[in-house]
Amino acid sequence: MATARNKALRRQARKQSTLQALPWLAPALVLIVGVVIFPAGYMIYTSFRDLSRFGKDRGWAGLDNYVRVFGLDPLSTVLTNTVVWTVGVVLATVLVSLVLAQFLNKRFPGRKVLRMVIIVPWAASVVMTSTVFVYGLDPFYGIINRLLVDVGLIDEPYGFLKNATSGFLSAMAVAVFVSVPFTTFVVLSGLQTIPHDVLEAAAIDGAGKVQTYWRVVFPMLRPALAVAAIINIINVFNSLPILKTMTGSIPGNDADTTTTFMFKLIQNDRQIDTASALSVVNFAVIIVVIGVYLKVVKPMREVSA
Amino acid sequence: GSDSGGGDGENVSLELLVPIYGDKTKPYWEQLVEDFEAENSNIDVKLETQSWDDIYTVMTTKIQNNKAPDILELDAAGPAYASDDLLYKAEEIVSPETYDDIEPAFIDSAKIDGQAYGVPTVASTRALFYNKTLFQQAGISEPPKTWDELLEAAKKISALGGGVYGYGMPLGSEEAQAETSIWAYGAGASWEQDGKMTIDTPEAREALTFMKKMIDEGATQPNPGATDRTPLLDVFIQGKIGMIEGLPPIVGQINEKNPDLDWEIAPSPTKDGEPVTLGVADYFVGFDKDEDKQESIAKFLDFFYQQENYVKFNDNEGFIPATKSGAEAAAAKPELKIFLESLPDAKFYPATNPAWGQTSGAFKSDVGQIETKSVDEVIKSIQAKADAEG
Amino acid sequence: MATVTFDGASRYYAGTERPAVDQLDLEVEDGEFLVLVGPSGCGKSTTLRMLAGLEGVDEGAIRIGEREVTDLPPKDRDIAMVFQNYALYPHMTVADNIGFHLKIKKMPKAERAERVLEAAKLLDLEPYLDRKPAKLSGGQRQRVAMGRAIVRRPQVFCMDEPLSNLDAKLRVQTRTQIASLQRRLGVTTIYVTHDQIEAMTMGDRVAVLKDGLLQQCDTPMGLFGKPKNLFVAGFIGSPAMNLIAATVEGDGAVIGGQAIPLTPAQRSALTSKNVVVGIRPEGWTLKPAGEGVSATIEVVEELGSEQFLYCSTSAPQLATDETADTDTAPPSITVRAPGMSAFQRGDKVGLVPESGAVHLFDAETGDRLPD
Amino acid sequence: MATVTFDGASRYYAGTERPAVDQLDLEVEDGEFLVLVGPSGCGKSTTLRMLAGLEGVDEGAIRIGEREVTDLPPKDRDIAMVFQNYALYPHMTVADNIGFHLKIKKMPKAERAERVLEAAKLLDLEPYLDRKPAKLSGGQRQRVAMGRAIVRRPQVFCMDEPLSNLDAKLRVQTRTQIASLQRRLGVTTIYVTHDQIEAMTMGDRVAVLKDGLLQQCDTPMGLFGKPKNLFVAGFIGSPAMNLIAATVEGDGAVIGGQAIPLTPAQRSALTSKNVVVGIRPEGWTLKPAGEGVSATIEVVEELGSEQFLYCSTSAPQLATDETADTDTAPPSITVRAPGMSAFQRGDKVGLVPESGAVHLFDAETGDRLPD
Amino acid sequence: MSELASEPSTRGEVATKGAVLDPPTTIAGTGRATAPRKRDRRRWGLTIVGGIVALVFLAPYLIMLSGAFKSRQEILKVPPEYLPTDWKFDNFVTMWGTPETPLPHNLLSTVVISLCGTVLALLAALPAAYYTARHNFRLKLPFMLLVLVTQMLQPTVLASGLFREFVSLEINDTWLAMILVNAAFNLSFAVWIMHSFFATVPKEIEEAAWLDGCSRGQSMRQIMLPLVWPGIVTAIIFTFIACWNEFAASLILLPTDTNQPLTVALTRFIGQYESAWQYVFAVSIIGILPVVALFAMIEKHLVSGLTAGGVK
Ligand SMILES: Nc1ncnc2c1ncn2[C@@H]1O[C@H](COP(=O)(O)OP(=O)(O)OP(=O)(O)O)[C@@H](O)[C@H]1O
Ligand SMILES: Nc1ncnc2c1ncn2[C@@H]1O[C@H](COP(=O)(O)OP(=O)(O)OP(=O)(O)O)[C@@H](O)[C@H]1O
Ligand SMILES: [Mg+2]
Ligand SMILES: [Mg+2]
Repeated sequence: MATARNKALRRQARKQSTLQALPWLAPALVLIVGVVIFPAGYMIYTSFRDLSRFGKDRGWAGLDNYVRVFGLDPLSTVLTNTVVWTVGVVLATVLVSLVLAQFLNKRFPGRKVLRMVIIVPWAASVVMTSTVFVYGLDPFYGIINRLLVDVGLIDEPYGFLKNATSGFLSAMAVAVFVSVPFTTFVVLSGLQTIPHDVLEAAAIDGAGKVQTYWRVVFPMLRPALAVAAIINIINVFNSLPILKTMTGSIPGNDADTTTTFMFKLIQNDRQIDTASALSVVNFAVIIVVIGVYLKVVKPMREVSA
Repeated sequence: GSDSGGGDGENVSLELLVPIYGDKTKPYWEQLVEDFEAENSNIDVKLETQSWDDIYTVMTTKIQNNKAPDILELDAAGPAYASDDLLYKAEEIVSPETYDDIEPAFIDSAKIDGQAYGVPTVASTRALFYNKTLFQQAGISEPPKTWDELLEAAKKISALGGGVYGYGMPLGSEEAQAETSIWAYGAGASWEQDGKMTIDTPEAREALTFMKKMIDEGATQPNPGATDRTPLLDVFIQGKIGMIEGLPPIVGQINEKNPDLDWEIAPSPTKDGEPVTLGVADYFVGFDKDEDKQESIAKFLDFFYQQENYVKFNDNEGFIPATKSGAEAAAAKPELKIFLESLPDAKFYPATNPAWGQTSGAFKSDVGQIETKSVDEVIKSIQAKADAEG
Repeated sequence: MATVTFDGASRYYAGTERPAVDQLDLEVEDGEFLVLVGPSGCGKSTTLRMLAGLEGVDEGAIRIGEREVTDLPPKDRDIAMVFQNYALYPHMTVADNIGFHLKIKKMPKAERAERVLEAAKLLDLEPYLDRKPAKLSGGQRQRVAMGRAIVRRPQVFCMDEPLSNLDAKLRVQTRTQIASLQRRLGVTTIYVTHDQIEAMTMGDRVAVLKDGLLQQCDTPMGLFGKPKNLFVAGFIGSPAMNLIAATVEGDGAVIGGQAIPLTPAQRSALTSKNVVVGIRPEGWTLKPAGEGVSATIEVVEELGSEQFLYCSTSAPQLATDETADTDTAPPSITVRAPGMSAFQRGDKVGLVPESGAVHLFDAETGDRLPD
Repeated sequence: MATVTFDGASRYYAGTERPAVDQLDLEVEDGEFLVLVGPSGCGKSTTLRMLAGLEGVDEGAIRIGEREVTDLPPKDRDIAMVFQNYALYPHMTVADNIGFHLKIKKMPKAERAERVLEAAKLLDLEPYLDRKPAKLSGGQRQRVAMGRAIVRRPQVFCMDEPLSNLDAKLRVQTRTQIASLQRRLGVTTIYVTHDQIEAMTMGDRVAVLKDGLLQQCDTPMGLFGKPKNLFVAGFIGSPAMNLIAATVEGDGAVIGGQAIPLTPAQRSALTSKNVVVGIRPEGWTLKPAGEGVSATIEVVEELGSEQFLYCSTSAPQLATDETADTDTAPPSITVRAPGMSAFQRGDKVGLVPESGAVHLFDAETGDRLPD
Repeated sequence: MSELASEPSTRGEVATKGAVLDPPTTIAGTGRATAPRKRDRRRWGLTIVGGIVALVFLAPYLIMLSGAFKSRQEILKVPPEYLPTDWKFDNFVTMWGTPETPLPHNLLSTVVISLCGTVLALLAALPAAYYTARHNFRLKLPFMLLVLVTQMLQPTVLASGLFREFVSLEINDTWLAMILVNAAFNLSFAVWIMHSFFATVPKEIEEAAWLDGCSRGQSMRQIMLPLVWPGIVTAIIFTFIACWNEFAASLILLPTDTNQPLTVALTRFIGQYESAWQYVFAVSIIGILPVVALFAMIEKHLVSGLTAGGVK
């Protein structure tokens, strides 16, 4: 009887609090619904329309666009690339950031300056950063290429961005390069919220640096890290500028992710409607990816709860 | 909206969207608009400029949302909007005098079913730029006229070593269709027949095969498949490339960036020396949005085509004028000589075919693959994309 | 296991002028149970933290056994500590909190679980093993902190008020268990407490700290029976010893008309005519009014098992620093009476110090006069 | 100021089966000082938090004065609370912590500073007013938490073990000050403590909680003298009452060969032949061996002012839950003796219950038998 | 450097304020002359490592910087020079007057849009982040996911729909439009970041504030905000940078050149056959500087063991 009473009470309490939540969530909801939901709906709508090459709406298309998307030859290559791209970049970013944040959290002369330096790749627009890399990696007038030759790492300038494999890898490196600052700072500020006394307790319990890190610091960093990872997954998955500038001139789709592929569908193939369908598919894929991630990592589970 | 439109006293607003050729483009249009508005107080011209990179994206959005500009300058993709019934006819947006002044060849190049929809603004043809210093070093006396001569000369220059390459072949996505067309036209190919895109033809195969041979035999710069045109031209300007297909504005660039370069222009080499080259023109089109702005549009375009304004525009951008009067003025300039001469032999893209856009895209994204794949495979995939439903 | 030696160890916190622990010299025997007491803020926790390596030693040295540990990191000192503020791992369950050290030491899982369960049983924590600390009550959290220490077999136990949030019953029970565990393992233990009973019953010796300075370190009975100075006298024992100002007249010190004889040794040790007479609440015999120091009962505090009478007399207690500010009546004398006695507010009684229950201190220096 | 009424108030925490507070009915008079005691985890803090509005009330209602506050947000209840874990504002100085409420209430700065200083003096916190909590000792932090409450003039004070980390002397002093402050302001107060002395001396009434259920709420003496059931009997008083299982034979209950007479009312209230006899440590008279229950002293705990003798007898105490698991000898009987007595381990004595010191309980239900 | 100078005065503080993983060990404050010196040497070692890290992160921007000072002739020289032979300092001057784009307007545009967008995003995100961190309600997870989902959409793809929407609302081609877009696009990250920080503040501290008579708003302002400041600063920087560099939507929604932000203005330097790289680089540098300056201003708030000593 007690449990039945209990349940009924709890249900009632919960319903109440959802209503109570509304005023707190309202501003965010208004913005989201007002600015994102409409165009998103429009994107989905477009994916069911038949558009001319120039964008003129010629009526209902049913599932034609989707059929076409799944009939695209390079789709499997592109999907594989997308997975490699997202997983590779995010993992590398997180790893580098963890190390870097740890380093930046130490006290040493010049730390403040270093922190400011590290923010630069974040502050610079991604397009510009990749443009500089394109410029620097050019086999003819690229300064990075010259530097590599001058220090003897390579014998002659190499066309890093001239073939799919090395171009894709270079783009991944740049993607890591531009994602690291943000991730580092999230981790860094996460580190600040870890109570010092718990670290003392770990020291007393005989944990060395490494053990303290993995067993105490890291788990307590998890909420911050999980958020940083989510943001990175989404950003990296959706990242257009890096690949567009760096591998855009490489023929074929060997260096394309779904995002750049979609872009090429619009730009080169003038298939606006197919591209819309692809972007809906793209959206579905990222939702699945994030869903899996949430399921596995459970970032909403707070440390102390 | 007003019904009578354009008439004096009625206020009309015109949206003008133009791409940026170089650093003089925007100031030119701003000045022109100002001058025009001073003369036509009732017409308000809203100028929007976009980079060539972005203008297609912007246009797509505008069309999708029925917000096309009133006047648009674009490459041959401009007149193609007519296939969606969006445009005024060419003779509706300029006065008859202006229309008559335009080289018929250019007008013809953008006709759909015999009807012109775009008024050409500038034109260009391609010609072979070559580095005389490198030619000397490699012991070449004459610029090549045929493919075989080209191959031989290029190989000689490449053999000089030291980061110097014989022929610059940009097959990266920036403008692969241009380089391919020059070669294919040089073998007598044609991209369109009876409204259908014809990519997979024996002539085109021959051209692609020879291009591949150039690559394979080291006559070109490395990785032509992923090399874009603009950066490669810069390399030529820096004296590291023996020969490259270029167009009129390059002349000005060379003078500005590396005046010391010892260079010369020759007609594009072809398979067996027949003179033919690629011609390209950009166009003004007017969008028919049932708003009766036609008269105002015509007023503006007429103003643009006034000799003084028009010549200045061409001088700025370094192109060949598309009007008869303009051509006369241009003939005075020696650096345009070769281009003007090749004009009669110029062959244009089949740009008004609705499928050209995607075909050109297919060239951009696929043709560079001849570096690694077989010509057969590449050409078939391009043909397939060209045939895709729009 | 090991002795612990503080050798003139001092600790300055940033931004404070006085050291929190001032040249502490203290030797704790191997296997000894040392209780550390002192007023709030006197440096008890700091002392433990210095020993554990959590605070730097600004001066002097600390040794565990033969080994100088002054600059050793905490993890190499093999000290188990119960933190005053618990410092639980918020992301771990109770079981993981308790078993963390064993995990670090790579103890096999089964054995670990067993040890954790054992500790949890000892502390009544079994039902909570799977909870995270945030879902525990205050006392339960404290017990987890305790459990984290007692699963270990360290060289030294440091316990900082480990039972302060437990109810009396559980506290007695846990106190007994800690004592027996400590005796069984023979681990040198330093134990901070504010509980007089704990201090008196658990420790082999008790060290009294004040303002970072060690006042006295002795067996509980030594401390209780022969406090070395006024501070220790007033601090040890609850309710506190009555400290009554007196002047020396002839051979004795006079309080409320009653003379308390002084020995020649005491007299010669005096630096002035002023002495302080200390008598604990249980050091008085209650007589009918007229005998001894005449007193009026002001407050009766009934604890059931005993009563405390707060009496106003003509020989009021020494005003201590803390009460000096409040403009209330001079502090009354506390007298213990049997529980449920019939004393009432306003009753007049006579107070006679029991023989042997009198402590004498020099009023100037605060030092105890020789017996 | 206001009465406080719990009207069948319950609280369930998510993920637990049993309520932490179960249908609590309790009425606190206007200006009353109610002490809440109970074993760790019994729901004391939860009760305070419900009253303060920090935990939802899943069932029942809470009223302050005439006003139902069950759904009122905390800030509108005008309650000052000392949190068990202090909950200081880490980014504010001690002065700001203490004065925060006054600031919120827009009290002029000068007046605020004065009130803060007053509270700080009361709590010996003056030297620390400019420090942040992180730089304070445990006891100092607790005093800040206390200070935050006592600067206020609220309708209700809720204090959750506010003195647990203070030394005995300061605790007595603060306890007295709280009591006098409370009396002066007449603020209804609910006070959680684990300290028996605090419970017995401070409260007008004491409420005993166990597993979320109210066991008894009475004056300290009522609770001590007439515990309503075995739990209360064992919980109140330290050391705890000796609870000895006995069987009814004839008119009396027999322990260790000694018969304790039962009244007819008691006999008729019995549900079985088994009773429990409760005698507090101070309820025994120590006689030479031979008289009364014969006992052997196992442990002597000397507190200076008194002694506790743990004696093994033929009438061992009831094994309580906590000790049931440990396979030690059956729990011994605790007897109080005067401090510094000469008892030694191994001495044989006789224990005779004092008249009037015997409590009788039904062994089945645990309820007290009528007197 | 100034950090180092202030070091000796902070006696034992090093121990409590040290890095998270620095062993909270025997860092003596006074007395022992040797210890600090040993430590100093180690810290200078870190500085060297830091220098290398800094170089790696700066490398592309050094290229950019060097390029920004090069002349038109030199910037595409083959082979390239590391540094300009002819330093064109006036690139930074002339670019403001370049005919291609009204840079002062664009800079203003970027500043206004970024500032307002950041403020708006934060204002909307704060209550949501706070509430979701503190309360459990049935629609919490769905809400958090909805917020996240909005971020999974490509701005490029959404631009078209936004264009349609804003045209019909008649706020197309206004700063307001871009402020709304930026706020909405960055809202979710701000919510998620701040949510994770709010969750780390012990709830009792806030409860104490309520009992002290704070309304929710007051306790938010006076207690919560100071305590989660590092998280808020992270969110501010993140949002601000994202707004600052937004391109895809601005391109479509802001056709008028004086309304456009720097990112779009930059494309004006990219012509059909040649680009003014020296200007592109110079403008990019100008674009980076304010962000770095902003960061320098609020960086110190990222570091602070704020919640220490609050609860036991
Ligand atoms: N947030 C929570 N979630 C689930 N259970 C809880 C939570 N907080 C407390 N409890 C449980 O509720 C019970 C009552 O807790 P409460 O804090 O009221 O105990 P208490 O009487 O104050 O104990 P103590 O004296 O140890 O502080 C305990 O068993 C505890 O484990
Ligand atoms: N981090 C710190 N910075 C500055 N002073 C401190 C710091 N920690 C403690 N102190 C001060 O040092 C003195 C000793 O503190 P300590 O914690 O050792 O006291 P304690 O004896 O444990 O007191 P309590 O019984 O109240 O816990 C106190 O006056 C305290 O204010
Ligand atoms: Mg302490
Ligand atoms: Mg509690």
